Formats: sequence, C-alpha cells, structure tokens
Amino acid sequence: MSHDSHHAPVADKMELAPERSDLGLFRPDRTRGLFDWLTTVDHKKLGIMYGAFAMFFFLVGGVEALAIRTQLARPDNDFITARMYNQLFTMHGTTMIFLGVMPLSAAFFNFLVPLQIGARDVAFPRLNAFSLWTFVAGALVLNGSWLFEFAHLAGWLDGFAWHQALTYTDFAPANGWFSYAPLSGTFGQANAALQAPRFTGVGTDFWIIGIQVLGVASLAASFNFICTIVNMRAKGMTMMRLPVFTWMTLVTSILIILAFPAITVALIELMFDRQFGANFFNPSAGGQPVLWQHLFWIFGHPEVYILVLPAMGIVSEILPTFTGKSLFGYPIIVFSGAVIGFLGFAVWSHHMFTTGLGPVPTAAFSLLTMAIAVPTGVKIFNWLGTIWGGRIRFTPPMVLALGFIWMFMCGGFSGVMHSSAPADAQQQDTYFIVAHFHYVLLGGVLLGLMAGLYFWFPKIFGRMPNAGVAYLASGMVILGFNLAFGPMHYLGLSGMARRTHTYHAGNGWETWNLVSTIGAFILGIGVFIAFVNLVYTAAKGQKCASDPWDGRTLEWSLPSPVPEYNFARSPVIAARDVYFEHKHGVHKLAYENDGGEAGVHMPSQSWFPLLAGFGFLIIGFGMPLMSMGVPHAGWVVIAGVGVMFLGIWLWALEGPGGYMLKTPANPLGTTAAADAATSAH
Amino acid sequence: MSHAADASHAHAPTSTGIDHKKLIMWLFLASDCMFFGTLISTHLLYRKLYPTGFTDAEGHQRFVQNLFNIELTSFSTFILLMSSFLMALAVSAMHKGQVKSFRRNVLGVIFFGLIFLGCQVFEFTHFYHQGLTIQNSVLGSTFYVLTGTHGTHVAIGVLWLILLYFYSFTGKLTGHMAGLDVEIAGLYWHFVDIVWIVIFTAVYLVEYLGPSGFWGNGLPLAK
Amino acid sequence: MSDAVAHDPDFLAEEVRRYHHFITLALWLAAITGAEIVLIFVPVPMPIILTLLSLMSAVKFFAVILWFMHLIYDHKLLFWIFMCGMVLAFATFAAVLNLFSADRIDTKWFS
Amino acid sequence: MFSRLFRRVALLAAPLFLFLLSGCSRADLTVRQSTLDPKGPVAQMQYEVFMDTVWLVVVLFTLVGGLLVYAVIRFRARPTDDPKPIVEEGHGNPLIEIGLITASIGALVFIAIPTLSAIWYDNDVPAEAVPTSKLSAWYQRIGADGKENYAKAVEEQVLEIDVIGKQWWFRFEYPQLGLTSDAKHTVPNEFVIPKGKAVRINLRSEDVIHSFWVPKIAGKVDLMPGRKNYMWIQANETGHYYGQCAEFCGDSHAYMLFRCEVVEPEAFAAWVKAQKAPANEPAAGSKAAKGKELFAAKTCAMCHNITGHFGAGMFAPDLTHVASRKSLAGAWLDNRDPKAQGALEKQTKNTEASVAVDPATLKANLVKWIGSSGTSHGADGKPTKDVKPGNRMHYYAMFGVAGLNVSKQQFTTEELDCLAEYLLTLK
Repeated sequence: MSHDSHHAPVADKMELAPERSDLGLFRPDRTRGLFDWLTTVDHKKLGIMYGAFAMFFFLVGGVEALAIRTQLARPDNDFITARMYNQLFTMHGTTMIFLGVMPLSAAFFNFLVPLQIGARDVAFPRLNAFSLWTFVAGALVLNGSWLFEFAHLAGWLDGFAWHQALTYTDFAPANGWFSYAPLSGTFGQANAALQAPRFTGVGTDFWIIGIQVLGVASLAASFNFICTIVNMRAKGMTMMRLPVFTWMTLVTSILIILAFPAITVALIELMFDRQFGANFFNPSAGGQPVLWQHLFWIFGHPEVYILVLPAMGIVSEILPTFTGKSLFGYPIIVFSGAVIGFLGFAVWSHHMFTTGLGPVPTAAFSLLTMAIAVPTGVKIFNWLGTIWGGRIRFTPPMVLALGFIWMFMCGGFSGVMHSSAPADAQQQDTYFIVAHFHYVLLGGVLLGLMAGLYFWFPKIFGRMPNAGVAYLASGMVILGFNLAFGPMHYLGLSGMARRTHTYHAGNGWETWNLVSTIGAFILGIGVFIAFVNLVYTAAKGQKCASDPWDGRTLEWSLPSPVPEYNFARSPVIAARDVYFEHKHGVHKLAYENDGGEAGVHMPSQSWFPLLAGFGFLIIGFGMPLMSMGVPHAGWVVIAGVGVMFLGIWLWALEGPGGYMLKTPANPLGTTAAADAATSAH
Repeated sequence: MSHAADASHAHAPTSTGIDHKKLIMWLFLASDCMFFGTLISTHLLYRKLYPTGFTDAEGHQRFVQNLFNIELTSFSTFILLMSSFLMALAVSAMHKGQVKSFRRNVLGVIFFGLIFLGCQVFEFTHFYHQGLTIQNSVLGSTFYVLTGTHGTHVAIGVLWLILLYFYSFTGKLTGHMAGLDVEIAGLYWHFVDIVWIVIFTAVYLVEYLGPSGFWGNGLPLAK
Repeated sequence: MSDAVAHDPDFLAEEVRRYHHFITLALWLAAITGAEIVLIFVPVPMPIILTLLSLMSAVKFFAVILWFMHLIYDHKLLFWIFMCGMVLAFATFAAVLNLFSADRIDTKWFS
Repeated sequence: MFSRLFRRVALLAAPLFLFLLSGCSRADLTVRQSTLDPKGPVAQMQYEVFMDTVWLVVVLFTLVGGLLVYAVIRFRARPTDDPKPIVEEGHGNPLIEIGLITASIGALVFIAIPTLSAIWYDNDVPAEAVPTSKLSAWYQRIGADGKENYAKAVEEQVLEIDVIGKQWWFRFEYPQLGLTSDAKHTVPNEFVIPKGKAVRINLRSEDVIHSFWVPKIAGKVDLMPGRKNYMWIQANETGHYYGQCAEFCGDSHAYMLFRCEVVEPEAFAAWVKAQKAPANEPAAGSKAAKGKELFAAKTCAMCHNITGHFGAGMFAPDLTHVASRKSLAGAWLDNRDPKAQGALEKQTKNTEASVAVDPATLKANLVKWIGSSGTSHGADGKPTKDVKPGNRMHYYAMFGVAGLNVSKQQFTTEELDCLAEYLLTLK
C-alpha cells in the first residue's frame, strides 16, 4: 500500500522545509517508501505494521503447531526428535501468545483507539513507535534462537571452541512457555565460572531475554494507551460513552502494567541464577522453585485476560453493528470486563493446584476461580441480549463473532470443570487442559481477532475482502478447530499427558490423535486462506464505501483509508454509538472549529525510537552469546545498552517537533460529516 | 482547586486536565509498585523461611543482625529523605521560574544521591568481605538483587538529574513544560525514596527485633 | 506564557505555602526515622514495636507521596492510579507470603 | 440468504456429526490411563466431583447454547423487516441481569460444595481409610488427645512410600519395611502395594519438577525439589496400573512412565521379602559371569547398585532384581510376553491382570536399551536412535559439568550380549 493513498489527495504540508530538531539534526520527512515506515509515528501505520508482523508470526507459530500435530498423528512416531518437539511446543506457545495474539490486539488498539475516541493520535506518538520496534526486536531475539539451533544441527558451529565446551546444546528454548525452574534454572553449587549446573542450554537464555524485551514493548505501549484513552477523548466522549472496544483496551492495558512487573522481576531473578550463580530458585541452596511458579502465574493469569479481553471488545462492537441494535447492558459489559480484570489477579494459583499448596489455599483459589465464571457468563448473556430482538445480517465478521461466542462458551465450560481442584488433579497437564485453553484462545481469541480483521479491513485499506473466500476460510477454521481440539477433551480424560512427544500404541489414543491432526491441518489451511484473502485485499481488493456495514462508532464517520490527521476537526460527542445516532437518530455529530484554516498539527517523524529498539535487539542477542561463552560477547551487551541509551537520549533532546497540515475544505469527505461541519459552531 | 493547577490546565487540553507526561509517570510508578513488591516479597519470603542468615567462608553461622550496620543504614536513609526534600524544593523553584534556585537544589539532590550510592557501595563491599555473596545463600541473592535494583533506580535518577542540570544551562529549560519536566523527574526521585522507606523498615529494621530475630521459627540454612 | 504563570501572585503565594510545608515535612521525616531507630532497641513486646514500625513507615510513605509528590494538590485520579498499583502489590504479595510455610520445606539439599 | 447458508452448513455438518457419533463408540472410557475408570477412593472422589461439573455444564450448555441457536435463527434479518433502523439507547434490563447473576452463583455453589469436601478428603489419609481407626476417628472429633491417637493409628496402619523423582525415572522406597536407599534396597519405576490398604506417599525430587500420576488410582501431585509434598492413595482392585510423570521435565519427559502393581496382602509380603534378597551369583565361566566383570569394567557399577555384587549410590536405578521387572527404561520398554500381547490388547481396556516377564523380550530390550543410549554411536559411526534422549547412561562422570559428552562408553555386540545375560540372572 503506497503512502499516497493516505496523504496526497486530502492535504499538503504547509511547511515543506524539513524540520530541524534541538540537536541541529534534520528530522526524517519521508512520506513514502521504506524510510517512512521506519520513522513513522502515525498510529495507523504502526497499527498496520503490528498487524503484519503479528500475522507473519501467526503463520510461524502455526507451522510449529502443524509439526507438533504431525509428530503426534501416530503412536511411537519419530517425525521429529524429542528435543525438537520440546522446542517446537515451547516456541509455539511463546510465539502465539507474545508474537501473535498480543501484537494483533495491539494492532487493533493502535489503529482504532484514537479513531474511536475522536483523537488525532496517541498521547506519545514516538513512544508508540518505540513499542513497535522493541516488540520486533524481542520477536527477532526469540526466533533468532532457531537460527542458532539450525546452525548447530547442521554442524556449522562445531569448529568453535566455545561450542565444544557447551554441556547443553539446545539453542532454541525447550522449557515450555512457563519455563518452570529448576528445569530452566540451576541446581547445585556455583563453580568457579559462577555457573551452577543447569538442565537446559542457551535456548532458555534466548527465551529469558526475549520475553524481557517484549515486556518492555508491552509496558511502553500500555502506558501510552491508558494515557491516550484517559486524556485524549474528544469533547463529550465521557467514559461511559466510550466504545466497548476502547474500554477493553483500557482494561487490558491496566492489566499489562500491573501484571508484567511480576514476570520482569522473575526473569531478572532467573537470569541472575543462570548467569551469576544466585540462588533464587536453586533448591540446593534453599531456593524455592515453587516461587517461580507463583511469580510466573501472578503474571500469567492476568495474561490470559490480556489475550481475551480485546477479542471480547471486538465482538462487542460487531454484534450491535450486524443486529442493528445497541449493545445490551453496556454498563454491565464494561463493568464485568473490569471485574474480570480485577479477579484475574486473585486466581493465579489455580494453575498450581497440584503443587501441594495445602487444602486451605487450594479451596480459596478454587472458589475464586469459580467466581470469575460469573462476570464471564454475564458477558455471554449480554451478547445474547444484544442478538435478541435484533435483525441479524450475516456477514463474515458476524459469522466469526457468533463462532467466537459459541467456542468461547465451550472453553469457559471446560474452565469451570477444572476450577474444581479435585477434578483438576486428574486434568492438570493433560490434553483436557490443552483443549480448554485452545477453545478459549483459538476458538475465542483467534475467531474474535479474525472477525475484527474482516470487520475493520475496509476501514483500514478502503477495500472489501471477498466474502465467499472469507466464508470458506471461516468455515474451515471453525470446522478444523473443533476437529482438532474437540477430541483432545477425550484424550485428556483418558490420560494423555501434555508436552509428551510420543505415546505408545495400546493406550487407546491413536484414533483421536489422528483425527486431531487432520483437524489441525484443515484449521491451518483455513487460517492461511484467510490471511491470503486479507493480504490480497490490502493490495488489490474491491474498493468500498467508507461506511460499508452501517457502523456505529466514530471511526466509520471518516473516509477510508483514514487521512493521516484522522479528524480535520475534532468531533463533539453527544451519545454512545454516536455515528449511528448521527445517521439515524436525534444526536447529531458536531465538530469543533480547531482544524480548518489554521491547519492540523501533526507530530514529526523520528529515527530514535527505531534506534532505541535496535539497542534492545543487540542486548537481546548479546546476552545469550555471553551465556554460550562466545568471546567478547559481554562487549556486545554493553554496546547494546549504549545504543539504547543513545537512542533515548537523542529522542529526549530532539523534542516532540511537529508541523502543520493544510486540511481540505470539506474536512471529512463524507456527506453526513460535511453537513455536520457546517452546522457546528 | 488551586490556581496553579488551573494555570497548568490551560496549557494542556486533555480530557482530565492532567498533563500526559504526569499521567504516564504515575502509571509507571503504579506499575513499579508491583515491580518492587515482587522483589521485596521475594526477600521477605526467604527471610521467613530461613531466618538464621548464612554461613560465611570459614563456616561460621552468621546472623543478619550482626552483619547489618544500623548506623550506616539510618544515615543513608536520612540522606535519601533529605534529598527528597531538596527535590521538592527544586520542583517548587522551577514552578516559580527560579532557575538558579532550581540548580542549587538539584545539585544538592545529586550530591545526596551520590552519597547514598557511596554508602551502598561501601555496604556491599563490607558485606562481601564479611562473607555474604550472591552465590553462597538465598539471603545474599535476595539482598543484593533487591538493594542493587533500588540502587540502579537511584543511579538512573542521578543520571537524569545531572542531564537536567546541564540542560538548564542551555536556556531551554523554561516555561510551563520545564516545570513539568522537572516535576516528572521529581516524581521518579520521590518514588525511589518511598521504596527505600519500605526497604528500610522491612529489610533492615525488623532484623533488630529481639535476640533471635523477628523471623522466628523458620529453618536453619547451613551452607 | 510560563512567565505569566510564574509572576502570578496567587501562584507564588501557593508555592511559598508549599515551600513551608516541605520544610516542616522534612523535619518530621527526619524525626520519625530517628524514632524508628530508637524504637527497635526499646524493650517492648514485639507486636507493639512491629505495629509502630509499620505505622511510622506508612506515615512517611504517605507524607512523601501526598506532599513531596504533590498528590494532595493534584488531580484525584493520579492518587487512585497509584493506590491501585500499591494496594494490588500489597495484597498480592501478602497472599504469596502467606502461601509459604516452613513446614513443607525440604531441607535435604542444604542441611 | 440465511436459509441458503444455513442449509449449506447443515449439509456440511451432518456427515461430521455422524462421523463424531461413530467415533464416540470407539472412544473407550476404560483405557489404560483413563481417569473415568476409578479403582480407588481418591480417584473415585475426583471422578464424582468431575461428574458434578459435567452435569452442571451439560445443563448450562443446553440452556445457553439452545437460546443462542434459537436467537440466531429467530432474529435473522428478513425482507419483511421494518426498514427503519432500531435506534434506542440500550441499557439492558437490570432485573434480567441480576437474576442471571444470582442463577450463575447458585449454579457454582452446586459444584463448590462437593469441591470443598473433596479437597480435604484427597489431601491426606482420612479416618475412614484406616481400618482400626473408627474409634480413633471418634477420638479425633472429641479433642487433641484423640488427634494423637489418630496419628498413631495412621502411622501403624498406613503404608508409607517415599517416591523420589529423577530425570527420567522414579525411585520408590518403603521406609517402614526396610526398603530404603540406606539399606540398598530400592524399587525403580515399578512399585507394589497391597489391595485395600491406605498408602501415604511422600513426594520428593532430586532434580527438576516431576508429577506423580496413576490416573485410575489418584489424580496427580507434583514432586517439587525443595518441597515436601505428600498424597494418599488406595486401590480396591488387584491389577497392573499405568502411571506417568505429568509435569514437563526435559528431553525424555514422554518416556517417564511407571507402573503400579496392586496385589493381595500375602503376595505383597512375599514381594517385600524377595526385594530384600541379594542378587543371584552367575555361574562361573558363563557369559553372565563375563557380563558381571564388564559391568564393573564399563563403570556401570559406579551408578547402579546391585546388592550382593556392587554397592553404589542411588544415582541410577537399582538393578538387584532387574530381571523380574516388567518394564525397562522408565517403563517405556515392555518386558512381558509378546505372545500374551493379544490378551494384553484386550486387557488394556480394563485393569490388566499380571502377565509374566518373558526372558527373550527382556533380553532384546536390555540389548536395545544399553546398546543405544545417550550420544553413543553404532558400528557405522552414525548416532543410533536413543531409547531415551538425554539420558545419562554411558557417561563416566555423572556430576561433571563440562565434557560430559566426551567420555561415553562403547560396546561391541558380544559385550552387549554378555551384559544382557548377566542382568537376566538378576531375578
């Protein structure tokens, strides 16, 4: 997609000379091409990049999943080795959670939140760019481990002295996405080289630093979004008029800033154990591995809601649009979202029912976990209430959203089953759990996100995806998904443990594993078709109107694609579902007289977020190199820290900058908006 | 609401009237509460489980009360509290546009911050020579990582203030935004201070309660 | 415009008031810290000392966030944002501390 | 438009539904590791709680799911609809909301109560599981003194077993019966318990986290290094039960299986006696005798204990009675008579009766297991396929950090044969 479509037809820069920063450096001023994408601070472009990276990593994680399923298709299979299998499931989980779902949610946050609240950008545009590039750095570090793994397997590293000195030669992480110590840590006395004996190799170091860098990216983005939503709402956009998606973004961001510090500290502690011989989780010095589990799940359980709440927000936008009815019980939906977020911090130990907590904590966490079913159920009732009495138009996003409710409900029900600790004692670490969370995360979150993609794609690119292909893809995803994960309920209950790379014939698991594998391939092909459909649409799809669905929220009042300043004049909001009201009801959109002749103030582009992110990339590769014993790797880390600080320092000195954009006479391009613009003020 | 607050709102057209920078700083601090909460609780947890301390290189069982030096720690606590006070004055000066007064105060903060770091370096080397290392016990691991992380926060704060101090000579540190920038740095500095208030009580003072230590009937940790 | 703010008499008066608050507060903080150090050597039952220590620490904590960090002058939202993080941290880690007890610790490896 | 879509979906779904139905008949609920076929009180309790949740969920699913399907069909857009859009500020209906919330809470109470009672029941040996403690249980209810009596009764009446997890095998010790590592009598991977007796299991780990799980007898509890966990089990039917480590523990996690043999009390006493006997001496000059020498020469004896022949630590499984064991290599390789496999196949559906060890199968397994392990190389110089990847057999020095990969053992076919013959004598 060229930059022109965003820029040229509607506006021109008033100050054409490149701007000079406080440092005396010229700021980047590209409006097209690679340099534009690298230096942009436009939330829409950043959102598109988040989406593109997320979809790429979805495919990577998907290929990993298919390799796993291929291995499990038959008993006693040796399609891949045990270690490779362990690496694949570790990276599959990590990739899907941190590099697939979270950034795809972030793509929606980025693109939609400013549009939905009537703002021109986020509160900190450069910080937003920094979040993206730091995320990319973390993703590259995590997946960079595969390069080392393949180089090792191909024997390219055999010649190096440091490679010959390695005890453990797993270069891609093989400790699960939860990385339980002491498997990921140390056990025993530190020796002269400061290193206590370990159970895993450099892969774990890649994992630790990769997650740490991704944490920085998520935290920075979340601070930014909370700030944006709290502070940059258009006039009249009270909190109880916010679109539900924006509300869920806010709750998700709050969860991120409160949950990530726990994993950050846990990772620091684990890193100190591995690199400097500390004893946080080293049982031979009194360290308690169970502490890692507590810290991990204090982060890990809110993380589940971090993944699912954005999808709930998306569905809460789609259902009203295609039933033609406003959301049933808006305040309750918002409130239950917040309650889910809050309770999410009080149930972490239900992931640890089998660790010997003792009966009282087990009972407490069991009951709290059951309690969380109530606000979740409330959401489902309210979605049902939204459908009730509406006029349902079937479109790809609507079908996917209905699929979301259905699958999420199934996942929720199996969740209720293992909220009961005694039942969970049989289910924990079996395929029953795998089935449960895939129903929630795939049937729930992936369907929700796909629905969101089909729903907002016309807004993002001004082009409509082919509905036939979309139905085909959705059908295959829903069918394949149920075929892949439905049987896993049975497999789990009949005793098949998770994270096992193979199983004996004669255990009664053969048939259903094969069915599951077939389902996984149907699912994989379905997702692939959907992505091809979307990518094709972005480039060559059928052009469409700016409001093709009869949308309800503010973003549909803008032309598609959205001009880079979003709103030439800031809107004034008088009701919830403001644009729908504007079109059909009594509350008309009004506009402030703040754009127009004076032009629109736009933030300047910058190189420095990219530079700071690049610093993290160097640190991220330096730390595992240190752990490998590569000579002088410590200097790489120091150089990385230097680059990061340099980036931040130059960024601070550069100042926010900014330039004015001329706006067109008809600022919004749509008839409805033009009428409103003339009537306001 | 005070007039000052109104005045600052006039320049910040935000929905709540709070400047973006101030809001994001407070969000960061809320998040940092969880960060230090995790670290402090890790330390307290292991103190609860193994109250007797550690065994030094000669094989002597060491109690934490005998290791800590309450005079030094109270001195550095006092220093940090006073630096917080000076920071508040520096912010106040900047709000009034008194750059020279700001410089004087901020120089004091930097100086006190450096003294605090010096005390910490001294404490670390002292403990190290007493036989407490990051490797020989969980106590060493949690203590050094907790206070070290706090020290890193202090060091970053000192660096930030030094940069602000020199920036004030460029003549660009003026106006409402300058007051805000200094206030943000101040918020960070005060936060580092309140974290130390908690660490001082929870990590240092409780060790002096009673002859067998506050932590009571835990397990002996011989190493 | 900053100069306009800086020379506003009301604003200056407010800043001067704050200035005095800060000085008083600094004295109190120093005094409380002194009292804490004395307190731990006083032969009084431990629960009392512990309660007093926690109280004093909390007083210092809130004094700094309310006055030095301007929360008492600023928007209420900021106070609640910070409380949100602080209360959650406190509650979560109080729970974690209570989930561990010495009787389930296996000392086989280090004693 | 909808009806066309609906018909298409129905057409697509019908064969799928039939397929699933046909599949269900193939889904046997009593397979080897089924959790739905409890054979002891702990598993029974867990199964009952699970079934409570199942009923609740089925009812809710029918109600909510049915409503959803109805709503989607009933409220689809039709050409006859009023073309005017529905404009109203939806606030929901507070009465409906509160009603539904109350109903959800009620539904949860339905599973919360059995959950709570089962949590305490499963936690430790209950009074009713200790035969002579009926009286003690009564004491227990009346005061502290009773508790002591109860504790004593438990100590006398409850069989205690220590389970120690290692990468990737389990070691079992019976401290009350003198089968301990101090006494050089331990039982790797296959443990035996008497039928109907309450067993208290102490769970310990010597490296990473493992989890102890015999699905038909009890749900899992983790073996946490640095932590003293425990559980209790009891089996009410004799037979051969399958267990598996359920917590991911490294390369060969999938191969970390174990077996539980439940026998009559008399057979149990005989088994304990047999375990305490020292190893048989191989006939002089036989292959087995040469194998015994090799066992020392190839440093096997550094880690493996064979009471009466070699005394070593418990770094590796005790081999004193290896030839009587029904499985090898963390219970991955089955030593039982393959001719009985047909019978076995049928029996997998239910609890298996004991099937004797077949010497030929055992020998083949021994050769396979010893001959291909770690990073050892076959005759052609290529790595052989590991039976258990990452295992530490063939290493000279177990506790070395660097250079573990260098010092590994190589065997000729003849040596393997002798070693296997030797081990076969260790009945």
